[in-house]
Amino acid sequence: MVAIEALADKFNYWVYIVIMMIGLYAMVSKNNLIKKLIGMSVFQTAIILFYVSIGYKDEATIPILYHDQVHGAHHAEEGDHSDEGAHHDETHAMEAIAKEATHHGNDHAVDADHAEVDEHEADHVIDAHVMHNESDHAFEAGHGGLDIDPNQFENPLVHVLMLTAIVVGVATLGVGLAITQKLYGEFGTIEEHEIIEQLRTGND
Amino acid sequence: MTEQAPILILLFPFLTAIFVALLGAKVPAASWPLTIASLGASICATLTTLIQVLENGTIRYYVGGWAPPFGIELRIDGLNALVAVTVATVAFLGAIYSKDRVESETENKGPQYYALYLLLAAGLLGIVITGDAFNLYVLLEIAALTSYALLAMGNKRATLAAFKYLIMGTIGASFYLLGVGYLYIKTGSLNMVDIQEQLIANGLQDSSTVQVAFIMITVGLWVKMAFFPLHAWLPNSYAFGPTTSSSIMAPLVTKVMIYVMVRMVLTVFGPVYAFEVLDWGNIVVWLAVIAILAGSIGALAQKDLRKMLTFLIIAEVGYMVGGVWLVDETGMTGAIYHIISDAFMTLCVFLFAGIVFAKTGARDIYAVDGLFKKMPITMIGFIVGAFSLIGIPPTAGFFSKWYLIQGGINSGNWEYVIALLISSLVNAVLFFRIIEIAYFGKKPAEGHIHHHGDDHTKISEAPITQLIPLLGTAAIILLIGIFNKDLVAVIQDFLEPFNLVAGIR
Amino acid sequence: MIILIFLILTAFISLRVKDLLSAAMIFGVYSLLMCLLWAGMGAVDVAFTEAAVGAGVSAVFLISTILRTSRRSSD
Amino acid sequence: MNPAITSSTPLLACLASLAAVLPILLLRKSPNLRESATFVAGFIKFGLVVSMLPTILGGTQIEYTLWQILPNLSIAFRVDGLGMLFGLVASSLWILTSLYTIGYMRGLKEHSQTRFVAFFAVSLSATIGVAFSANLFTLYLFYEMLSLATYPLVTHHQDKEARTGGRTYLSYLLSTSIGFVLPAMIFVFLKTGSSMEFAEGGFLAGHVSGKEALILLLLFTFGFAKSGLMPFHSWLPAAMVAPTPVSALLHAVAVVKVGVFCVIRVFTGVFGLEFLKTMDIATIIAWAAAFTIVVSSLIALTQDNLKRRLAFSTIGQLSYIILGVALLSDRAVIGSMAHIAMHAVGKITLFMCAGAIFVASGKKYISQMDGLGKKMPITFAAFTIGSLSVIGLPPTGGLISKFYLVTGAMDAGQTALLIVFLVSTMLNAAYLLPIGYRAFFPKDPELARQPFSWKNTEEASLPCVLPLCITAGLALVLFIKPQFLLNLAGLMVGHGG
Amino acid sequence: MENFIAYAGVAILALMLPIMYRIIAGPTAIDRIVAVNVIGTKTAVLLIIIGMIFERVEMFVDFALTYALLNFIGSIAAARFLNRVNPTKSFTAMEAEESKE
Amino acid sequence: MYRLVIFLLLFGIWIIFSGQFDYFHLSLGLISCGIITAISSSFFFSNRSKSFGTRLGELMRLPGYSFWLLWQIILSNVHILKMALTPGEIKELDPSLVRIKTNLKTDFGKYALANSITLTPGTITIEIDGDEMLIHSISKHTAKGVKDDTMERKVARVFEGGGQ
Amino acid sequence: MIIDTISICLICIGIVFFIGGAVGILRFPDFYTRMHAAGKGDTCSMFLILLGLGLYQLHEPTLANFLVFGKIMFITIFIMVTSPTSTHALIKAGFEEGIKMWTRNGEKKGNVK
Amino acid sequence: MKFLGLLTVLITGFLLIQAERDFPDWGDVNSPASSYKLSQHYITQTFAETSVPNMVTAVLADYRGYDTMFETVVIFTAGIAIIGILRVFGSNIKPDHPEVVLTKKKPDLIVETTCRLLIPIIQLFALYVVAHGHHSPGGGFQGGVIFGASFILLALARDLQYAQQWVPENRILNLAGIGIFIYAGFGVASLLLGGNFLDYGVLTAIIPGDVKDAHSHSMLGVEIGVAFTVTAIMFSIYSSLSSNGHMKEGI
Repeated sequence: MVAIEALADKFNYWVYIVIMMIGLYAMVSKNNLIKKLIGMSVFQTAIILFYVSIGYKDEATIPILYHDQVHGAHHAEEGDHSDEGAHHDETHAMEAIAKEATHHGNDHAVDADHAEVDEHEADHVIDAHVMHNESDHAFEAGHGGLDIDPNQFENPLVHVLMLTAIVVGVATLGVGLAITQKLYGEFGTIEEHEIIEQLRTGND
Repeated sequence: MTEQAPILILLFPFLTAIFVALLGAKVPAASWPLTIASLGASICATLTTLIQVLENGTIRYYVGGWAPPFGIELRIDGLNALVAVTVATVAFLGAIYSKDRVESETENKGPQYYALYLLLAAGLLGIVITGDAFNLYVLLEIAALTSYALLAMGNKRATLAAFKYLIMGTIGASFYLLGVGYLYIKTGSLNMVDIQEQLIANGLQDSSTVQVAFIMITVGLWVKMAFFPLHAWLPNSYAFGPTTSSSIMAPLVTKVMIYVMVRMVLTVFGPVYAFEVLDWGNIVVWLAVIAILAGSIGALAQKDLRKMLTFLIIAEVGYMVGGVWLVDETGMTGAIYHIISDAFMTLCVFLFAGIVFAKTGARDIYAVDGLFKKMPITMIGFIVGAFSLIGIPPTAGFFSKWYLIQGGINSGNWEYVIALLISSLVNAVLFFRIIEIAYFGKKPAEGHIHHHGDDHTKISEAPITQLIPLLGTAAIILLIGIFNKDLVAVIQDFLEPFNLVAGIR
Repeated sequence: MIILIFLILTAFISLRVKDLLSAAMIFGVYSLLMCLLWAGMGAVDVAFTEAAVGAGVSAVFLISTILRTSRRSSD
Repeated sequence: MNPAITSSTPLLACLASLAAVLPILLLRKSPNLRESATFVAGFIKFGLVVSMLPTILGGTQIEYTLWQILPNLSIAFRVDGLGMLFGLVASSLWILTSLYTIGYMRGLKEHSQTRFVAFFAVSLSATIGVAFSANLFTLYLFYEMLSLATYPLVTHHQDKEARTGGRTYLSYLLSTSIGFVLPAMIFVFLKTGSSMEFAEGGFLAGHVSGKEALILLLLFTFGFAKSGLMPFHSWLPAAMVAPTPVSALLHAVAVVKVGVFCVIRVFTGVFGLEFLKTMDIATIIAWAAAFTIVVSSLIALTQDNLKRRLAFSTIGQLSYIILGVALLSDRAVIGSMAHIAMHAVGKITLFMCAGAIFVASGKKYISQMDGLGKKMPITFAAFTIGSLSVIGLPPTGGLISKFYLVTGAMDAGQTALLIVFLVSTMLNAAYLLPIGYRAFFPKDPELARQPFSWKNTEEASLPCVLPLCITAGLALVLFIKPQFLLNLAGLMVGHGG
Repeated sequence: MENFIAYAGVAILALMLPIMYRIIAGPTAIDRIVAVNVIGTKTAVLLIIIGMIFERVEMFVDFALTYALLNFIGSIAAARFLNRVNPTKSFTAMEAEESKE
Repeated sequence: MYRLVIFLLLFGIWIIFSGQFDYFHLSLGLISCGIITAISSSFFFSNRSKSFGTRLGELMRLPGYSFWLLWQIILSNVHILKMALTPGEIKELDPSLVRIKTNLKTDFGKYALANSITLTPGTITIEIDGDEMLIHSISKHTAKGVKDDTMERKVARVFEGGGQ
Repeated sequence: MIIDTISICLICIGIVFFIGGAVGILRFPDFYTRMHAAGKGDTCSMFLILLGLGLYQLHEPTLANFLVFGKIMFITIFIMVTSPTSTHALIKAGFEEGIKMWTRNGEKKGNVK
Repeated sequence: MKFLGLLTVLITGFLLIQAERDFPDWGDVNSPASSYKLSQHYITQTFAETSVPNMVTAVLADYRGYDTMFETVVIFTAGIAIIGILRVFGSNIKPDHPEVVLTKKKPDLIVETTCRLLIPIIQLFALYVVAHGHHSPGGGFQGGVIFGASFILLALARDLQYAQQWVPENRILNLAGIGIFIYAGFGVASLLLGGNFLDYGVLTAIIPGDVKDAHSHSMLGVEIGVAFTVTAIMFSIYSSLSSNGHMKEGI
């Protein structure tokens, strides 16, 4: 039972390992060059999956600020009275959350029962969604910053890293394919063992 | 502008590369001067940086103005500064050599070649100066992609080898990435120094994740540097790629990877963790011993000049990996010093191989037949490189071996010392075989029939653009040999805070 | 969970089929599922990129190469 | 510690011949100018060496540090008695050899003379460097330099034989120096942490355990394979392919003497005789040397090729020197050092004679030399004097050194080794004397009957003959006036001989 | 309602199973391509459903659109591929021959 | 003139995409639409001889056709559903190839017809070759349906200015 | 509420059609007939589901939601245009490749040219 | 080889699974990666510092802009590399390997018409993705790929020559280079204005608005640069690969 729980807890990690091993095996032992490249892509995506899994947080949303958070800030900067401003700008997303919260909670929806509109007196006043299950990590609410609970959003850093990794992956794939084509032009085959055979019997 | 020198190191080649790629389509002739100019500027920048480092200590350059854990920093201490100077210089010399060869060896793709060349240099320089673990990965991939392409421009064996390299290189880089991910999951940081601080602060010494991260990173880098059992991609690719490509890649790519390994061990994981907590130094030293012996034996078996040299690279990698894992300050000094000296040594012999190939069109070691008569200056350059690889004073190679052996004795790794000596002897055999052929000719005449003047083969001295880098390299080998004390002082200054002396193990 | 199992499945099949064209297309499905998974985990940008790259461009690249080389694979 | 002054003279003495390389290369078009450059350099060098002699004899050493190349370790020169002795021998004989070279090379119309002369000069630099080096590291540096610089000389003919010979030569020398000396040196460096400065009484005492000392001693002694100690001797006969001036220099002066010189340095400067006595490990070396002496003499007996016979003789003689040092008694050590000079003079005479014979008559084998003495009386007279010196018979300098060696062996109480000395002397006589004898008194009655007349002589050219006369003369002079040599040697063991 | 959408998503996902079977078994390459195409369009739908669940549909719509677009390009490319290769040497023909033997 | 229309059309699409109405984004939109109009406007409306009146007419008639088409699509799906869920052997399944001739002149008309045929019950266009269309039909019934020219007339009315 | 109901209905119908398509893809005898199931079932079900989802967005009739609805509709139109095209392209490719066609009266060659 | 591969894979897998037990739970908000100041700073401060709501874009183009510049370079490198490997210049066209038999390309009315209808819209959409990277997912890279895909679609629908009329080869490379120059230009501009490389804050001198706006607008500029490069290179790679380097006819 414990084992199953452990499995379920970290299923993503398990899967990433399995996929990665499939890819690795293909890279190492497939004969066909294109198969190797596909294996390589699989391998790289598995690593990306791993990274993305790191960034996941329960009950957090995508790392893009809510529309009203943004607008609230703008208003505050412009010096409007934030109470009105906030209400005025409350757009759909906010309401949807609030409304949803009155229904039964959904696993994935942001739990925003206690979303409340705070008013801060400082020169940058912002709408803040403070979660009721506020974590014990002190989050920074520096000057000029929004009061954003870090647990509300997912970790953007890993996403950034993985964007880069994907790009690198496709670049590598492209170069690999080009090399494959060149090899085919010279050997007439894309099976590695046949190429090696040709080289060995060799008219090089 | 001097405070901006760190970024300029890499901006020069990098921006020029793109410029060359664009301009090349219209004015191919402009590519080479631009390349040379930018690499020269890059050398100036590296030297400026080095001087600054020597004066003021570690430079921390915040790219984008964001303080380290948030932004990316370029962190330059004595180690990187030295390696950066080496990389820039080697690239510069290699570029000079390329001039006459590129057109004929790459099917008129000069501009593309130079663009890739500069990008490779930029990538390697970037790897050297960065202080961010992930940024390193990106630059690693730039360097790797350019290498694949530079090699694949060669003949069909090289193309196949380039493919193998692509697969292996991707595995290596991905392992590295995975290792960084494992570190990130435990520390939440990507900045090298910050990672170490977090590792210590959170007491992650026993964490299996960190252990696996360490294994992954090390193994990944081993693949990239062609450490013995993982070396399969190297010999053919360097031996059959265009000589211009292999004369920059052979010296630089593996060495920079070793630099990265040193950096990971020292700065990211910390020597205490790498050597004390994970006590597998001995295994690695044994692996290094096997690598050295295997490389040497492999080299003995080769008839192809450049292929022989590639096996030597494998042996040299063994030297350095072993040197790092000796867990001894002198050994580490030797390994780092060897990074620098080996870069130039390898460059020297590969340039020689390139010149011989250019002149004779033959690949095997008998191509050097009688070259002492025909190309005496070239041979002088080669002899310096060869002596250095053998380890004859006062060339740089002797001193690196000096420190390595000292480290080996200090730490009691006699097997390593013996392997090193055997390898030196094998090098001696290999190079004297070549020198012999160059001196005596392929079929030595019986008795006293003397060579008078040049034979029927019309081989004369190499053109000046090929001689300058060769002799320049030879001079540098001698210089860093003679002035090794100053170099070592910089390295030891760098190593001092890591406190390797104070009896780890 | 279903997606994850699908993922393993597609990865496996795309490396098993002997027709490279099929392999390329199935690889497309694989990266599509991957992208779905990431979208589900909230990594929108990553998923977006993967959608653009994995499904579209890299499949097209693979097909281009297969066109210029051979479509059969021995394993 | 002896008083010391700092002066750059040792460096200049070392560089004098190296500096000659450039003019030699530049003047390659006109042989006469080239040769004169060599001579100028040779005399400058000799002059420089001699100029230091009074200082040294006065008990003062001359020091000069060129460049600190490693932390705690520098390339430094120091001239002491032993170095002075060796330097004198080497630099003086270089002049003679140069002269001889002219005669030999031009006589045979050898090719690539410029290269030859240039590398000759480099070798001499290295030799003097070895002689004057102040520490183990500098010693090693010049040792390697010498190995490499002599390679083109050994393989000068560039034919198949030269190739094999050169291969053997270099592989022995390099492999032993890299394989044995280098690690030993690094180990010493690590153990002492010092600059490895040679010191009277050694610097190793108290730093190493007995076992380590033994290993080190073996590594050093066999590592300096130039000393020709068995089993690392076979490079020497192999190197006989070289032109004779090279063999002469190689076997008499530069290379082999560098080997034994290094061994002496190690014994006296690194370990220190006292330390070795307490450790009681030198006996192994002594027995190895004794073995070498006997075996090489026996081999020499069987050789027909003159140069090969001389080569094996050299191996044996070198082992005298090593044996003498390994005996560890003061007199024996002095004898060893003196033997460097004595043997050098004697052996170079022999080799020059061999070369002169080859130049004049083209004969290489002893069996062909019957009655040759009548055609080349001067040469063979010199040969005989050289033989006497090598054997150690009066009226030659060889007697002096042998006397010291034998008495040293008595001091050390090594009766068995004493017997080795005596037996080997007999053997020496057995393989050297018959040559001269047969030349003058051929077995073949027909040859014997030919009357001697100065008109019939077919001596080699003057540059060939003159040097060997001078060396033969030197051998005689040294019998009469050995004192300053012994003084120099005595400086090393603490009392003026 | 939210739950309903989630269930709808699960249902669509589950219905991919038979299509997946076609991908695995699909006798010819083109069968597989068709199945891939179908999965592609369904993914676009699923993406919007995920957006709904996250309450951030506006963020996911672009994404679905991209998906549909590139999926289209993929299948066109495959179709063009099949058009270009010589029918007599095509894989299907060879495969059929092989299966006969 | 056409360019302006295209520009406006694109800008409309941009507005739908964007959803941001501040000046900054609107100006970005204007620039983007300008770029696209500049480089790719020739892809739209290949036949530029038509007057705007006709175009407008086409636009007016399009919704009607679309709804009809939608209905047809749903019918076709019901058809597929019925067939797919028939237990046992599928009786109705009787594929055949049908070749028909169209009287449509314009390429776009043919295109619209072909796509409509593909979307409607049981038929898929395989090839258009001049006037002829090769159609794959899944059952007898649909094969018959394809031969009758209701759809063709509707298409013609929309895209080729009313009737044959 | 009404909008919710309508959208639920639409989604359900869409899923049912999708089931049809899926089963069709599974059961139909040859490539051409499967293409029918795929092309049509797919398009229609997607259309309906997206319509449902779009309508659900509209239960708060704000401008932003209208735009989202517009976008979803745009996707729908997009797929409605591309789907028959790709169906056509694929079936043509299959036809030209010479895939055999299943008929009631036994098999016959697909490529009738 | 197979066995060796399997062994490697198993060992690696075993290692990774070993470490996996030590991981924080999936989705745990208290895991180091989530609770460390790094990611928290990005989440809480991004908007205040750069006024970009999409944190990913902000981190991508600003905090880690250096990375992204090289990411663009990676793409550029791949493009140049593929040209270097495959491209055949001049008239010496290497024929395909004899086993590759390709039929002449036939135009297809339906596909062509659809593509004509779609391409401008796709391009517009691509630009939209680039322009709105600040507010919704997307940005230079994704937009660039989509834009490139539109050209690929054109080449697929007609043929490669036709697409090359729109984007000739040399112009592609120029476009790619210009993209990187735009990106690096922002960096160099900030160098010249006295800041560090890619320090957009100092660009207030030439970009209207306050520091935040400078960041935000520079990011847009940078994204445009990325989009240029990616567009060009994606199409370039496609044309090289599908025509075996002679750029005559593709798929």
